[in-house]
Parts: sequence; C-alpha cells; structure tokens
Amino acid sequence: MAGVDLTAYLLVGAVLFVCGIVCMATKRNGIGVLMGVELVLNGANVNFVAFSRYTSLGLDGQMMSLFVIVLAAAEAAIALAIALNFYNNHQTIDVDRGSELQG
Amino acid sequence: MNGAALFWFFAAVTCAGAVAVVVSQNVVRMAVWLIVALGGAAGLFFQLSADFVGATQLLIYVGGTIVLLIFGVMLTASGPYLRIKTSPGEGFLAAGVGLLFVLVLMSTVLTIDWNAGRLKLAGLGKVSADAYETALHKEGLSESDRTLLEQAYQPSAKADHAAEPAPKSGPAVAENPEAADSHGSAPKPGDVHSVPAALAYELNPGRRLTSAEAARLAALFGQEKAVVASAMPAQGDTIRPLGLALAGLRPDRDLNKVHAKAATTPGYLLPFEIVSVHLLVVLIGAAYLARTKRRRVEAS
Amino acid sequence: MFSPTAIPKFLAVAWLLPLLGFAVEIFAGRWQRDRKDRTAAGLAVACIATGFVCSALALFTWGIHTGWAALAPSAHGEGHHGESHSAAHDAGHDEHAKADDHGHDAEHAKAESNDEAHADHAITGPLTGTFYTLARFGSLQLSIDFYIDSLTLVMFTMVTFIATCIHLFATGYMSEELTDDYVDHQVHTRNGGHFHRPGRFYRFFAFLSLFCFSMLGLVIAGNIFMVFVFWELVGVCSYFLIGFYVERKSASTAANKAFIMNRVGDFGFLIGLMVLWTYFGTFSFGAYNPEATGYGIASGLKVEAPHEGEEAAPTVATGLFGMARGSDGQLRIDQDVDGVATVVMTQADDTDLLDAEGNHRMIPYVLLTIAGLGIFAGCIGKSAQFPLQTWLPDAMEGPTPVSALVHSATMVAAGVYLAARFYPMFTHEVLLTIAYIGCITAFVAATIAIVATDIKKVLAYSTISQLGYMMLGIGVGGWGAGLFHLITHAFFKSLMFLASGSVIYGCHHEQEMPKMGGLWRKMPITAFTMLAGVIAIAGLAIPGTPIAFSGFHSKDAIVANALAFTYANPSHFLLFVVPLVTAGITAFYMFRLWFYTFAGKPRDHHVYDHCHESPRVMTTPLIVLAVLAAGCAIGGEEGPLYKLITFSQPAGVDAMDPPPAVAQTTLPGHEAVHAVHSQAGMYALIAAFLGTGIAWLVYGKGVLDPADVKRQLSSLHTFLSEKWQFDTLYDVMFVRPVHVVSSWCTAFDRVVIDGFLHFLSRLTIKVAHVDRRFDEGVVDGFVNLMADSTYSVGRSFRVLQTGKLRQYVMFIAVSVVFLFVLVFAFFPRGSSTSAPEADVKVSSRVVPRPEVNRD
Amino acid sequence: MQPILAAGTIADFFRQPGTWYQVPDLAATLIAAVIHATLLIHIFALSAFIFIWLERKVAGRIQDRLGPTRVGGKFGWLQSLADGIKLIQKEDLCPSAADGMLFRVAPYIACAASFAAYIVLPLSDGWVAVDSDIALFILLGLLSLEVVAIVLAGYSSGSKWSLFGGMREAAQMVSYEIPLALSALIPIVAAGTLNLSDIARMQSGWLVNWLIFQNPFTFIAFFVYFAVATAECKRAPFDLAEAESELVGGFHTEYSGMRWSFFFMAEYASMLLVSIVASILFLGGWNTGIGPIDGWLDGLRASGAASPAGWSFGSWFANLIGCIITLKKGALLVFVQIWVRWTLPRLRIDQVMLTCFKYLLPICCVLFLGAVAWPIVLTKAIGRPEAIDWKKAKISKPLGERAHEVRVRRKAERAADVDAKPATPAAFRGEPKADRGRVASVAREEGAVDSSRDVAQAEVSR
Repeated sequence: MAGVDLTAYLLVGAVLFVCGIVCMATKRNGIGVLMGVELVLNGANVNFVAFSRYTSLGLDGQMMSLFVIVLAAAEAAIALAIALNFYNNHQTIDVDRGSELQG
Repeated sequence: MNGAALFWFFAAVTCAGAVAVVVSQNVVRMAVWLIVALGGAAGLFFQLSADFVGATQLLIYVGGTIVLLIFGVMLTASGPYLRIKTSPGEGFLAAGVGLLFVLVLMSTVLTIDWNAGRLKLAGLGKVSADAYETALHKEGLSESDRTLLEQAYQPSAKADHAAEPAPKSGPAVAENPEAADSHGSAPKPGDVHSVPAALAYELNPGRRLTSAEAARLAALFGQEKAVVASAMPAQGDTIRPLGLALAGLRPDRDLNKVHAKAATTPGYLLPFEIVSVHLLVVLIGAAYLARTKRRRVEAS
Repeated sequence: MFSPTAIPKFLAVAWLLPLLGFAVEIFAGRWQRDRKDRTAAGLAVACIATGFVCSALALFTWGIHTGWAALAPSAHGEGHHGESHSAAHDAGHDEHAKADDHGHDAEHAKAESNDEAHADHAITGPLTGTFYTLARFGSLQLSIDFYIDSLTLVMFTMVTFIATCIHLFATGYMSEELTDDYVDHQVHTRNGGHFHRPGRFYRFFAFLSLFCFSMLGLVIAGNIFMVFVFWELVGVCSYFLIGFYVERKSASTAANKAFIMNRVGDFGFLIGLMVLWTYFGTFSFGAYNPEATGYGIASGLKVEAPHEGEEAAPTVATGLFGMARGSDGQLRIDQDVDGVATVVMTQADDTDLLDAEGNHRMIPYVLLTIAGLGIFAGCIGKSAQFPLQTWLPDAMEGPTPVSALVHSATMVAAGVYLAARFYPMFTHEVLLTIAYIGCITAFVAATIAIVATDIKKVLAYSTISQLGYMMLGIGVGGWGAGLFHLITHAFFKSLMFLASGSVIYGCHHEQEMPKMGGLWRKMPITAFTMLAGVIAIAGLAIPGTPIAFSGFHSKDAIVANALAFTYANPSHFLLFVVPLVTAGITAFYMFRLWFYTFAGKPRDHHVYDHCHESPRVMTTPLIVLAVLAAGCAIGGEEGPLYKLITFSQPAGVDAMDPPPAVAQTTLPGHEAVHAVHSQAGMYALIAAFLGTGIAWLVYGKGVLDPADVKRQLSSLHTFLSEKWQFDTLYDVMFVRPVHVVSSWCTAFDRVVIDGFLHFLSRLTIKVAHVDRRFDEGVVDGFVNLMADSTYSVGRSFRVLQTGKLRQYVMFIAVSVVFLFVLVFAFFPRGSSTSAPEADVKVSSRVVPRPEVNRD
Repeated sequence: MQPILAAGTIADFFRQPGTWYQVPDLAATLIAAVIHATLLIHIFALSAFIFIWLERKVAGRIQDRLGPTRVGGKFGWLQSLADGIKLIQKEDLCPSAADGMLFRVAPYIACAASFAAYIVLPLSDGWVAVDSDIALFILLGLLSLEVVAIVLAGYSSGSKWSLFGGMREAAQMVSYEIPLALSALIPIVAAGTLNLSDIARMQSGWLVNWLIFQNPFTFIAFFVYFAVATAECKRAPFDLAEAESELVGGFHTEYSGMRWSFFFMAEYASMLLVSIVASILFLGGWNTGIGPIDGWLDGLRASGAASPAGWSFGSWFANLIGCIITLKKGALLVFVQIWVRWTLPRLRIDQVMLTCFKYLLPICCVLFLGAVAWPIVLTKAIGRPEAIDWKKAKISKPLGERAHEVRVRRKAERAADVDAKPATPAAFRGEPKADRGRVASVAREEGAVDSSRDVAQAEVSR
C-alpha cells in the first residue's frame, strides 16, 4: 500500500518526539513538563513498535515499548511526587521559580 | 485501503493531539489533548498489530498515568483553571527549534532506506554476480521488476574482499550461507570455476525502496520467507509470544531458526524482574515523597 | 545410726547447716515481709543449734565406738598421757584379737572396719576420708576431706555450743536493727544529723552463719588446702562482721586492718604450704587411700581408721603427719657428711618413702623449720600474736556478739587450733619460737589491758594475752594444756563478752568504764555471771580443795608445762617467769574491770539512771555460759575435757629424744610436768591472788587512787595506753618507709620520666611547627591554587547555569540539532554516495578480476 | 485473525467480489463499522433504558411501594422513555464558572469509554465485534478511561462539590482497578487465555464446568470481582463520587439534560458490561450449564462453522439463544447490584479506600497465589485425574483438557479458513494482508499447529 510503511510511522514518532521536546521547553507548569516527557516517550514507543513490525527487530521492539510504558508509569509516579514536593516548598508549580541552583 | 485510512486517521489524531498539548495553556486541557495523542498512539499500535502494547498503552498510560497527572494538577493548582503562560518570545524560539528538530528528524527518516537494512539482514544486501544475473534473466520477468533490479543494485567495489570469505561449498551468495541454502537457482559447486566474473552486487544507497519493492526483490531472489519471517506476525496475537518472552522463552525466534543447534535466544526474564522490583521501589518511593508532611512554619 | 561412718555425717550436717542458713538468710531482704522480721535470726539459731545437736551426737557416737576409752580411769589412775595413749593402743589390739577370734584375718578385719559388727571399739586413731573430690592434678588432689579425732569433736561441740549461745544473745542484742530506719548515732552526716539506714538484722545473722560454717569447715578440714580455704573464709567473714557498721569510719578501718594483718600472716602460711607440698607431695593430714577416692559425692565418706601397729596396706599413702614422723612420733633426722640435717619421710608402716629413683625421700631440716614457721606465721595473724596483735582490739568496732564469737570460738581459736593441729610438723626451733611469741604476747597484752578503759578493749587485750598463754603452752610441749586453755577460755571469754555486751546494751552503747560503776544493782544477772567469768580467767581457786573455776585448771596446766620446760632448759627461764607475772596482771586487770563496772558507786548518774537489765533472751545464754565457765574443766587434768582433748594428742611428740646437734631444747615429758604440777599451781595461785588483792584494794576498797598512780607513772601509763607504741612502731617501720620510698619514686617519676616525656612532647611540638609551615605553605598553597583555579573556571561557567529547567531542555534540543548538522556536514553518509566512486565501481565491473583459488 | 480494528466478517461480506452489494474497501469497512456500532449502541442504550426502569421498580419494591406505575405501559415501563423525553427537552446549561469545552466533552468521553469496551465483548460464540486474543485486557483498559471523564467533569464544572466528587472518583477508580484486574486474573489463570470467547467456550457442559466452580479460589474471586466491579461502576455502596447527601451530586452536580443522562447511560452500560464479563469469566457465559443442551448447541454452532457459507440457520439460532442467556445472566447480576444499592448504606470515603487496600487487595493476592498453586497441588500432589475418572463420570473434564480442546478447535478453524479460500485474491483480502505476507502467515500457522501437536503428543505421552 502506498504511503503507509515504516517511514510514515517514524514521521509520526518524530512529530510526537519534537512536540514533547517543545512542550518540555515551553511549559512553565511542572506537570506540563511531565506531559512533554510522556510525549517524548511515546514518540520513541511508536518508533519501537513500528520497527518491530517492519524490520527484523520483531518482538523485541514491542517488548521495549512495554518496558518503556511501564517505566514511564513509574516515572510519572515519582515525578508527580516530586512535583507535589515542589508545590509544597514553593507554593506554586511554576518550574521557573525553582531556580535555586542558578549559578 | 482501510488500513491506510485508519493509519492516517490515527496519525492525524496523534499529531494533532501532540500539537494541541504544546499549544494549549490550561494544564487540564493539555491533559485531555495528551489523552487524545496517546489514544491515537494506541490506535497506531493496534494498527501495527501490537495489540498488547496498545491495550497496555490504554490501560496504563491513558487510564493510569494521565489520571495521575490530572490528580497532580488538582493537588498543585493554586487557583481554578490555572494558567501559567509562556512568554511569546520563548514560544517563538521553541517553535523555531522544534521546527528545526523536526526537519532534522524527518530528513533523517526520509533519507534512510530502511528496507536496505531488511534486505541486508536477509542476506540480500550483497548478492553474487551470478545470482543477480540469474534473477535478472529469469523467464517472465516483468519490466518493472527488471527496472527495480537494475536500480536497486550496483556492482560492489570490494568484490574481491567479498568473494574471499565465501564458503568452500561455493554457493555464490556472499556472506550468507543460510540464504544460499534456500537459493533455488544457485550454481552447483562443480561449476563454480566456470563462472568467469565473480563480482558481487550490493544495494544502491541512492535508490530508496518501499516495503513492497523490498518484498518484491526478496521474492525475485527467492528469499521471501527469510525477509519477513523475522518481522512480527501479521496477526494481533502477540500476547503469547510476549508472555513467553517475559518468561524467558523466545519461540518466535527459536522455532523459525534454520540451525536448530544454535543457542536459544535469551528472553526478557531478567529485565522483567528488574522492572518489577523497580516498580515496587518506585511506588514506595512515590508514596514516601508525596506523603503529608508537617508544613514548615512560614518564615515571613 | 551410731556407726563410725555416722560421725563424719553428723559433723557434715553440723558444718553445712550454717551454710544453708547463710544461703537462705542472705536473701532475706527479698523474702522477708519487712525489716522487722525475725525469721532470719530464728533460722540462724535453728541451724547452729541443730549443728550443736549433731556435734554432740557425733561426740556421743565417737564415745560409743571408743568405749569412752578417753574418759576411763587409766591404769595409773593419774591420767598419764602416754599411758592413756598406750591404753588406747591396747584396746586396739584387743579388738584385733577379737577379730581374730571371729576367724577373720587381720587384713579382713581392717577392710571391714567400717562394719558395725566389728566397730564397737574400732576407733582409736583419727577418722580420715573424703567428702568430695574437687579435682586431681597428677598426684595433687584437691578434695574436701575430713580428719576427725577427739580434738575435732571437742572443737565442734564447743564452737557450735558457744555459737548457739551467741546467736541467741544476738537476737536480743541486735534487735535495734529491726527497723526500717536505723539511726546510727556514731555516724554524723554533713548537716549535723545522724546517719539513717534500713536495719540489717538479717544480714548480720547471715554473716554469723557463714562465719560458723567457715570455722567448722576449718576444724573438720582433712587437708591443708582446705584449711587454707576456710582460713581465708574465716578472715573474710570477720571482715564482713567487723565492718558491719560500714558507715563508721572506725569500723571500716578496723575491718581493713584485720583483713590486711591477716594477709601478712597468710603470706607466711602460703610459704609453709608450698614448702610442704613441694617436699611431701600431699596436702592431706592423715592417711588416705588414693585408689578408693574417686570424684564427686561417690568418693565421699571413706573412713580410714588405721590401727597403730597394724600393717597399713601398701596402697594407703600416708598423710603429712605420718610422713613427717613415724608411728613412734619421732622425727627421723639424718645428717650427711656436711652436717646438713634432713628429715627422712616414712610411710604408715614406718618404712622409708622412696622417690622415683629409689632414694629416700627427705626434707632438709631447715626447710621443715621454715615450713613450720610459715604455718605459724598464719597462726600469728589469725590469733593476733605478737607482732600482728594490733588488729584485734580494733576489731571491737563490730557488734559485741561478733566480738564474742571472734574472741572465743572462731577466729582467734582458729590460729591456736591450727598450731595444735600442725604440732607434729613443728621442729624444736619452731616450738621455741611459738613459746617465746606466746610469752611476749601474753605479757604485752596484759600490761596494755591494765590501762584500758573501754570495757571491750580490756577484754580484747585479755584475749590476746590468753592466746599468748595458749601458744606458750603449745610451744613448751604442753599440747594438751594449750588446747585445754583454748576450750576453757572460749567459755569464759564468750561469757565475759556477752556480759559486756549486756552492759553496753543496758547502758545504751556506753563502753567507757569510768562512766559506769555500781551497775550490779541494776543488772545483777549480768554482774554475777561476769564475776564468774572474771574468777575463771583470773584462775582463782580455793587452795587444797578441788574447788576451782575452769581457768585455774587450764592455766595451771600451762604454767606447769612452762615450769617443767624451764627445768629442762634453764636458759629459757623467762618462759616461766613472764607467764607467772602475767597471771597476776591478768587477775588484776580483770578484777579492775569488774570493780570498775559493777562495784562501787555510780560515777555517771546519767548512765546509771538509764541502764537496765537485759532481756531474758540475752541473760539466759549468760547464765548457761557462766555455769560452763565455772565448771567445764571440772576435775582438771583428770577431768573428762582434758582427757578427751589429749586422747588425740600426737604420740610421743611431747617427749622427743632429739639428736643434740639439731635441737637445742628438750621438751619435758609428762612425767616431768606431773612432777612440777602442784608447785606450778601454787605459784600461779599466789600470783592470781596477788593481782586480785591489789585490784580489790585499789578499785574495790579505794586504798589507792588510780589517778594518783597514773600521775606518778604517767610515762609508763602513756606508753601502755599507746599500746607499747606498736602502731607508732609499725608506722615508723613500714608506713613511713613506704612513704619515703614512694616519694622517691614520685620524684623519679616526676623528674626523670616526666622530664623525658616532656622533652619528647616539646620536640614533637617543634617538629609539628615546622610541619605546619610546610603544610600551610606548600601543600595548602598547591591545593588552594587548584581550588582557586577550579573556582574561577566555575565562575566563568556559572552564567550557563540558569537554574531554569526549560532552558536546559532547550540547550539539549539545540545541541542535538547542532550535532546533527555537524555530522551531516562533516561526515557524509559513506563513500558510495559520491558519484565518482560509483564510476570507479562501474569501471571495476567492466574489468573483472579472475577468480583465484576459490577453494 | 486480523488487526482488531479491521471490521471483521461484515466488511468481508461487503467486499465479496462479483456480488451486487460489493462496495469499495473503505466503504465496506465503514459500513461494517456502522452496523457493528448500531448493534452495540442498541445494547448500550436499551440496557440503560431498561435498567433505569428496573432500578426504580426494585427500589420501590424494596422500600415497600409500587414504584413507577403512572406514566404508562404495564408496570410503568414507559417511565424511562418519559424521563428521556423530559431530559431532551431540558436546556443544555453550562455554568459560567465552568471550563466550557471540557464541561461539554466530558459526558461523551464517559459514554465513549463505556461503549468502546463493548467492542471486545462476546455475546455469543462469534457474536463479537472484535474477537481479540487479549479481549479482557482491552476491555479493562477501555473501562478505565471512564474515570477520565468523571474527573474532567468534576474539574471543569467549577464547583467544589464537583471537584470533590471528581477527586474521590479518581482516587477510588485508580485504586479499585488493581483488585479488579487481579480478581479478573484468577479465572484467567485457570483458563490460560485472555480471549473471552475461548473462556466462555471452555465452560460448555455441565454446571461444574463453570469457572466459578473450578476451584475454591475462583469461587471466592467471583464475589470479590463482583464487589470490586460494583465499586468500579461507582454503584452504591461505593458511590462516593456522586454522594447526594454530602456532595449534592458530586461530579454531575452542574449537569442537566442529556449531558446528565449520558453519565447515567454510561453507568448502566458499565454495570451491564461488568456483569456480562462476570458471567463470562465465572458463570459460563452463553452456556446453559446443562450438559446435553450445551452439547446440542455447540453442535449446531459447529455445523454453521463447517458449512461453506460460514454460517447456517442452526448456528445463528444457537447463537441467538446464547446471546439471550448471556444477557439474562448479565441482567441478573445487574439486578443484584440494584438490590445491593437499595439495601446497603453508603461507606465513607476512607472506608472505601480501606476496603480496597487493606482487604480486597490482600485477598486478591492470596487468591491469585492460590489459583496459581492449585493446579500444581491438585494434579501433582493430590493427583486429581487419578482420583476421579472424569471421562467416565462425564460430569466434567479437567480445565486444562477443555482449554486444550478449545485451542485445537480454534487452530483447526483458522487452518480451515485459510484452506477454504486458497484462491482469494489479494484485493479481496485487503491490502494490509498482502503487505503482511500471506506465505509468512501460513508458515507461522504451520509452526503453530506443529507446536500444538507437539504439546498434544507430550500430553498423550504423559
């Protein structure tokens, strides 16, 4: 079928990835940054699954994406806890306010 | 056709959701758009016949992680419908960089011939001259196939090096004895010496191949099975192999193996265990981090 | 029940019951309801009283089995020593003959000597055996043995009886402790008040019980090791009891003094012990059968009663006494060519002991003397002999019942008892030393007693003096006389101490005689029982009649021995003169005490008005003891007590026939003593009457004012009240030299050692200063340089560290893009992309190389 | 058989070449999707329609009154219709404090999530929109999306009541998903597949073949599952998200009209969904539980599968009966949920969480361990197959044997499917299939058949 092959999926993955990066780079809300991270991870996931389908990567790609999903959930839990701590300490979720480590 | 339509539909949904996440300013709306994007990605997974991954995406990401994020939004909102705006300059800068980035990625994706890798793995990355000639002069070869063959392959610059390590039994296909075994029209060992030009042909990097073209090439070389066998099965029935892989068994690799004596492929038992323990630790850690603490007395 | 084997059992019960009592009583603080509980005292009394009953039963059993041979009138009708002994031998032979009649041979009879059927008159010698074997190291056996002869039995009976009386008395005397809030008026706290503490009634009785247990263990001990153990136990018990009022400085000091003084003596004891062990290879007193004794209880109660004249089985090793002297009681002294005297060791059958090489085992005479002196050193410490006598008066700091026990039956008696026990091991030189030591002690203590005013101190010095008498008696060969005096003294001294305790109790802890006087009206029982004791110790008697208190008989025996000794060795005439004078002094100061305290007019009306007679629980023991003090020695040297004691006298030792080259003195035999007996008695009586008369004149009639005498002889009085300056002397002799030496050591320490160390430390500081400069200058400088440079580099980079998360993301994104561009620009995708190379490849295809050696 | 989003057999029907109703591929897919959706939406909407009426009647009876009778119809069955008309007539309000977009979209998300889960729910053998091998997993995943709608509704309403309701719902649902999945896992462990059709198939036969009677742990697990599923549908006594007495209406306080009713349609649909899942997982699905009848119905179905057309009237009839049985079982369980609601008082929110984490979760873990250990203990230690000759007794076969039979049957059907249409052109099969490579799939099938044969041989030899 014309058009839908590995390349198409990789392009979708690239869009997701870049959106995630941009999201991380622009959102001042800490949870927005987290969402950016999720997008980045999903971009990678799309690539993994696509590779598993269209290349000889096979099952390993899906397995990797599974691990990514599960670890992303763990990461979200931890990051959320960090965000809550951040909020507790700064009374806001604006990550620009957490610049104590400024040089 | 419907597959393609569904793909484009989901791709559009995914990309739109992702862009909307970037664009929208309200965090909860961002979360909603993220659901859309991730749900679209789940659809893509289904489309890629990765049922289990898709369902996991739905269950864990959309049902769990996003709810967690919304939860976090609610817990950290200092007012209703909190918006923390990005300055326009930053927005433009980010957009520019993002555009550059996406261009870089797209150019990379588009310039690489992904099927070349597939063919190489199948042993068709470099074929011997006589195999190539045989395929080229096969009876009933259509014109499009011929063109494809001519465009896809070019003579190898390192033919002498390629020929040297050829096995004694003398199948003409270089570097891949497995491919040679199933090579229907391979010359008999006896007439090896009679072939005058033992040059090899390798894939032409300037000619990008589509999946269909790659499959066609493989079929022309009689390598159809080898090219696709290592890919995932077309059906969505992935849970059993995935489960077996998590249990440390890889029947999808080992059952299709040409050499039965080869060592079995390792599964994912150890990573699975590690991830499980990791999850447990993370949960405990998250609970610890997020627990209610005595608020410090406000120092002015 | 009354078989010979029962004797050790009875004694063991009597011995161990106080230990049981102690074990229970010491925890009485836990199980008692409160501090007013008298249960502990009742238990202690019950234990010791049962012990007395058991001892009496044992004595009775022993009497049955000896056919009361000891008490039977001897063939000579005059209680002759040797005769009586040989009579006992005859009895043994008779028994032997009887056994033969029954168709048994000698060995058989011996083997079955424990059998009741043959045991009617079985016992003639000491009963020896083992209760319990603790351990065995090669030939050294550590065991709990017993060595029972008539002396042991008499001591047991005496000790348990007197202890019972004292226990009873103490239940009354110590009743002040029956409170939760005992106020010690002699201890002043810093805020001017008196010290308050819970009563320690139960603890006192616990220690009393332990004390009795220790003393009884010492008496029953069958080996010298066990003696030593119980010796020390007695010491530690006296330490506990003397220091009973531990809060009083004087009491704790006195306890320490007693303990340390005893250690001095024990040092000698240990030396003697080692010498004996080294040469004799055994600790055991009597014969024992090494094969018959196993370990533990199973080894217990093996009674050996060897018969004199019988052949001892070869397996029966001979104890210390048998090895030192043969069955004839004589040392077998050899002299080699160099004139060095040695004593040959023998076995029970009088054959020589052989060592591994087959030579005769022998001990140098000098060493035997040293061993004897060492043992006697222990006795000096324990019995407060010159020069270690100073602890005993201080020991009065303990409660009066303790004083009574220490002075009569237990502690000081232990020394005399041991000296008597080891009599066979003593050479002539040792005996002479003993005699002189005893003589000096008797005189010195008596003179000090003249000027003492504290009622208990007077009694204490009289004790020392009397102990000196005993030692003298033993030293001059009067083995029986010394021990006779020990027993009688125990009775009247305990009586007097208890009476003084009664006085102190009645006068509310007033001990100074000058504040008393006329007390007999207030406390008649105490006064007259005391008088009985005083008469006894003074040795008064009605001349020409057998009416005499116990002290007369025993002292008479000692003086007689001394006189006989003086006749035999005229150069040692002091050994008779001094005791005679001392006897007079004794009578003087004892009556002085009585008159001072009880007669005359009250000198301190406050004391007099408040004093009262003691309760019946205290006076009853007084009366009982008074009766015994008066009559225990009834019959004198023909009386049952003396005969009982001398029944177990070592054979022949009192009349040795020593080679003149070795021994300088001659011990008088029984005959000699008997010959001078009435003469010596007369001298002693005269002396006693003299002393009594003077005392009556001075203190009773008031003919002479003691204060005048005191003024006239003030220097002498001072000298005496300073106890012959012994404490000063010790201070000068030992304490100050030690101080001086220690000050030298201090000076050495300060100057030399400290100086060296100070030098070292200063040197170290100097080095450290140098090092510091190096460290600060070079090392720190280098490190600081590095740090500064790092810091400045960091400062220059800090601008990049904005602390903003999003900018970092942006940095990453931009750098990735930059890297991409870089890679694309400088690293083209492989060689095949360039067209010219492709051409080359095409051309290479045109000119194929021939295939070479594809095989 | 296919990517689950390809619309299955109806699409194939419209793609059949040479027939008058042949339409292009995309159109065929769309038609099939619409047909499927229409069918499912009927179940979805009708179930709400009926159960709302049922709820009122049951409540009335339990409270000793008649319940709705006036509006019309026998027993007042038109009450729901009247309510619906009333709700449609109401004004579609959006509070000014609300986040309009989210407020409006939330009810649709709730409905969509609940409805989407029906996609993989088999109502009878083969009567399923998408016959997936991981049907239960997908179902749980889709069901868990509903919580997002609730949370969004609560958040976007701009009201404290709603916000609290949403927060509670989020906490409760996320927590209860764990015991739900675990308790559903217990029959899965026994059956060895996530395919709901296969699970239902292997329960054919006598009553003892039902998984609830498989072992003690599944028996307990049924009740645990049912309680947790009740909580997952926010039904009393776990309806803290809408607790009227404290939160007015919880997350739907600000809603009115049809948007409000969408939440309730979603709720009742969810109730029916979890009930049908319970009946499939534990109560035999479309099987009657009477051996001969089940055998007869299975035979009818097999005849349909064997016929060249792929179906027969007999198989259709058998499936209709199966469908009715499934729905009846589901309705019965829904009735129990309604019964529980009107019988038990509501828990406090902390009690709800406590019940989940301190009781249900540990119980589920224990049950899971037990269910895993059961076959090992039973067959290895006790030796169940030897104890009772199940084949002679003809009451029940060991579950493993049944599962194996089902697996073999499926393989055979697939192989027959492939063999029956050897000449099907690629165009008919659709482009994606050609792309995937038919030869490869056949090769894989062979491998799979081989491996299953090996398993069978191994079992025989054992």
